[in-house]
Amino acid sequence: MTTASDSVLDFTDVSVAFRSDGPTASAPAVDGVSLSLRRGEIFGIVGESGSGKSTLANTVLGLLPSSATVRGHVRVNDRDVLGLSESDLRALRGDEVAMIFQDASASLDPTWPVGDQIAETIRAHRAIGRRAAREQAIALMTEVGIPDAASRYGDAPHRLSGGMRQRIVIAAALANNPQLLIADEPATALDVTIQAQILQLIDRLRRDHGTTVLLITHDLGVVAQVCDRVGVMYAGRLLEVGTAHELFARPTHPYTRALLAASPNRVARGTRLPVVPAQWSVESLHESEAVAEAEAAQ
Amino acid sequence: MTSRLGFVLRRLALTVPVLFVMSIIVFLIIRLVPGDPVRTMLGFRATDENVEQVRHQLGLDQSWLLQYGDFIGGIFRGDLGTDIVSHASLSDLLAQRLPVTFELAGLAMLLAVLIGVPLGVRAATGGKWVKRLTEGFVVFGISIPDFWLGILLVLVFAGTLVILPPSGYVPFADDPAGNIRYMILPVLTLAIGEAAYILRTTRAAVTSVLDRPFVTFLRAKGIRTRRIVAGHALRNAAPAIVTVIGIQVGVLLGGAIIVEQLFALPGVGRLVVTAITQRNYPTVQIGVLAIATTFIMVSLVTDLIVGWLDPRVADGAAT
Amino acid sequence: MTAQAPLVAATAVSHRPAKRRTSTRLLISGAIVLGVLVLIAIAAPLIAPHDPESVVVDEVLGAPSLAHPFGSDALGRDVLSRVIYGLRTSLAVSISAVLASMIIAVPLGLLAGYFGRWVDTAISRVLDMILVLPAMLLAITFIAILGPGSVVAAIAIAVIYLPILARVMRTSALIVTRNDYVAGARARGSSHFRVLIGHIAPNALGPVIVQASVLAAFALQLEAGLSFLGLGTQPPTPSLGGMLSDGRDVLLQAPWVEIFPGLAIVVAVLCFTLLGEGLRRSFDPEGVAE
Amino acid sequence: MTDRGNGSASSPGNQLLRVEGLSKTFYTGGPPWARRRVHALDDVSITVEKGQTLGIVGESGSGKSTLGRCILGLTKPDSGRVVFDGQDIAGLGPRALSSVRRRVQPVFQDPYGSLDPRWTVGRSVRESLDSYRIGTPADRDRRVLDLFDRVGLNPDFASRLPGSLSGGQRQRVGIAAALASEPDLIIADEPVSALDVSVQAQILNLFMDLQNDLGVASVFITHDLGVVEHVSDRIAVLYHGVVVETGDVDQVMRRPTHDYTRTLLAAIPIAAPAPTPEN
Repeated sequence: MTTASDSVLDFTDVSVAFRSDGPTASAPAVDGVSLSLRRGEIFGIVGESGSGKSTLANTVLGLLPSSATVRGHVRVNDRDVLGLSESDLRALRGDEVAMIFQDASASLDPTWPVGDQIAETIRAHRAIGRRAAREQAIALMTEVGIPDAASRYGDAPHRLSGGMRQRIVIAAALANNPQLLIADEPATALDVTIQAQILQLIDRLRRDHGTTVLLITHDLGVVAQVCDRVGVMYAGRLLEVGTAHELFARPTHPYTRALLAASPNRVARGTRLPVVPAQWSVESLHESEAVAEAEAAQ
Repeated sequence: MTSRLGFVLRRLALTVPVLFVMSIIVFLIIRLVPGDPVRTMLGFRATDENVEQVRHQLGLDQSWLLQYGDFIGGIFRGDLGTDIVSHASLSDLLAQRLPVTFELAGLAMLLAVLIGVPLGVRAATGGKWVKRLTEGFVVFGISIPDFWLGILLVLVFAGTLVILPPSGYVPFADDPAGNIRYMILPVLTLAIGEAAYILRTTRAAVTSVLDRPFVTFLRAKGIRTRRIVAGHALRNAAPAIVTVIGIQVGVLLGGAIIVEQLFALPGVGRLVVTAITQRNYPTVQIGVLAIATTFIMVSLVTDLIVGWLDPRVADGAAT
Repeated sequence: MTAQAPLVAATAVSHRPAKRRTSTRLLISGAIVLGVLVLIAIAAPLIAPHDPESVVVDEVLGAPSLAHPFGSDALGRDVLSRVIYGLRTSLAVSISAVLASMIIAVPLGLLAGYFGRWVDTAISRVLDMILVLPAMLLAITFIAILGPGSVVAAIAIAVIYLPILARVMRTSALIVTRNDYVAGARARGSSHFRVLIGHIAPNALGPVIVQASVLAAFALQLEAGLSFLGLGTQPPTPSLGGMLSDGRDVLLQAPWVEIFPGLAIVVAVLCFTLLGEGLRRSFDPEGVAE
Repeated sequence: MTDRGNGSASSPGNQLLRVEGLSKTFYTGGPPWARRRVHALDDVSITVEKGQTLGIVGESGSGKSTLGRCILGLTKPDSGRVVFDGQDIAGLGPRALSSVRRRVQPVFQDPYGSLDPRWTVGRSVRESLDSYRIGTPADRDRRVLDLFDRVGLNPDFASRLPGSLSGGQRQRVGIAAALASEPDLIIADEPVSALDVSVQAQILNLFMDLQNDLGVASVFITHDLGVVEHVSDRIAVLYHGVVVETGDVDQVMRRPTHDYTRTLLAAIPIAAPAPTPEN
């Protein structure tokens, strides 16, 4: 196991269960996950919907709803965040650890100028004046590739394209040069061409600032192209961890193999796609969940 | 900036047809009376000559178009016609009575907003007890008919405690202290129900903003809860709140009609009610026109505020 | 357990909040009390202990007693009986007004929401004209024309609620029409009529029902207000609004004459409000009703 | 297995659908004074052979869904013609249009919006049988159960509401509903985009089976090049309402002629790492 000092984020036997008001206690969303991220690497967690990958990511900044109970330890730079008070947690968010979400246009306040939404993050953690924060925000906007940043500073989000808005979100997240960036499906809502640019941007910023990145996605292709190491999650459990190369060349777990085989662009055209075995397929997971919900609703 | 100016000009221009349509409705309503309004007005004194003479005097014998021309022409010339019963000029009557209704409705809405909005925000962000208490106030505030509340207030403060006058009015200019004493109960009567409604609207609007994804991102950026509520939640909820306040002014003007009756306040509402019972149509017509115009102007102001608050509306890119 | 700030957004994992339980409780309690009230109203002649009109001289302004639980009014009439009959009138006027309004507003709203374009603009512009006048003012002007009375009050309230119900129906129909299953139904050969009746109406009626119960609550207050002004239900028919007006004259000597009719209105309005809130969560998830 | 890959010359004989010069302009929402014109389709022409799958690939805003809706007759184009089996659908009377409509059926993207939540899934599948009055009620029930089998669903699901089915199962019901009136052409708009990879694979297999067993032609609309390559015989690339490239799947995917197609292909994250880990 890596020594604690050079690992930025450590999950130790983390479990998350949601208190459901239905008759049956729902299965834990995250079930005993242990994982540690090395400083400066991009670690990808890939899994289908309902695999618990987002829930796990949300434990780091304490963004889970009150109905969630979290067990185990989540250490950021050797400090367990699970026990932190609300004010300590707030100080951590956006400074030491930053997080960005899937739908960029939904991550920005529609009534605030985009530049201010970056400056706001800076001033939340740095005691600097409005003007200095504005300068830094404009510099950040330029760094993430927004053309003519100074004049776009005052624009409302709806005046920018999807790709540009995601760049603003990334600039806002990296405003205080965090050590860890958690990106939950950062480019899924964008078109393929723009998605590639955003992923390259995240990779460049990681190398320039030495930021460790935890990338959450359901897209095997994205993980293959960008990540150093990859973890596969299914039904709350971390099934397999390996370098991107190992995982794609010699997947050890049957679910990973099935998942890789099922993705269209890896299989010869026209042949039937091998189907993920029933007990592994998300269908069975979904069905039991959907049926349980339907019975409760009857 | 130009798109905002454009928005303001266009919204102003839109008000003209609305006022025009309203004036036609008010004009037609009186004329659609089944039977002869003049005969019902004169009641037992109605002889054929009398009826004919009054019809001519009011110009009711002309074609409707001409009558409407006089009606609108009169408004622009400031001559709103005369009250048949008291023969007073309607312009003077309105000049005396409109300020009373404005003071009543205005103070009531101001108080309702001052109570409703802050409590609404606390209800949206507070703990279980704050939510329970505010919900109780909302359910009762909405369920109690405002004029019955007024009567109870009179029973307590004027009847039993005898610290406030049960009714009556004196203009602010003549006796500010006296005016306040007269206005406390009527304003409270209207404000409590209104505050409940605005509290519920604010709570719903702020809660819906706090559920939106960008608030999660704000929290992930370490922005303090207080700043999220003040800087972001209120700013995004404001258009919805202001719109409802605009609509509620209409309800308030309706409520003012009864409260003026209850507290014997010489407002336009009471003028219209008495005019109706007297079948005094010119006064009913002008009174209704005055109240409706106020309502339309207030809606215009609230729309402009909403346009100014939410850049997307002005850009026409509102999703 | 990590300390959770109250401001929390639900994460990807969906779990039904406790709201489902409170909404059913609201719904049931509102429905039960309303049912009791309607029963009382219908069975008024059987339940009312005394004839609401009978003047009993030596019981003028009698305090609440076993014989007269709500006391007697200035003419010695039993307040409880008058409240029961008054409730009957108020409920009749309010519910009939809202139902009459729905009969016209629902089809108009459906057509406007489903067909859109000029159909929507035409219907909406016409109905919006009614919104130009504040509700109470419109009701009063109506009564000025057609003369006072509970039937005219019901008609006035129905006309006032037409644009409100139509707009909720239109918005709800608009949302439902955007679903793919509507385009699918058309592609699968269903005529506009079959789509409207089979798909749009069942899915779009929820918010309108919620709005109707909220409006019924307002209708009770509006009817009481009109009767209070002497413009609604005319004596000798007992009306809660009328009783509030009579009660004012004897407010200090006999406050019960004023208090009990008022409480009756509050309870009736509360039922509809609770019913509306209870229906809202299951029938109107998107919050289309106002 | 019908032969695939060779772009059989589109002789008029087996040409099922021909779209010529289709254009459509929308106005953005908002108040009249701020509306902007958006060119959804600009002189689009495509053809589909009987029993063949034409993949239409394009990013969001490329107009691909509008094209699908125009073919289905759900949206009226500003100009251009949609000719189905030799008949221009614009000029048809109600009876003729209905018979054409019966032979062109849609499959939608969102499994949660494509089925009426208040109708049992069996009744949704039966809808076209009822409205086109196909066979006796007893025939229709049998046909519905047979369709459930064909799309790999347990027939006793027919009495369930969509709410109690998973995304993949609902998509199968959508396909069964489309097959009910025995169509010659299916217009599938992003049918697998809302599904997880494992479920996606099952539905793609189902599409390929249908084409092989029933000889149903389909227009398969998607933004996912991996998916489109997998199911299509021919591909049309749509960019801002303009068809920038059309051709057989191998030609478009291996030897693209248009720059946009090339950038699109380069952007796909292939689920295999670059040869050297640290390129």
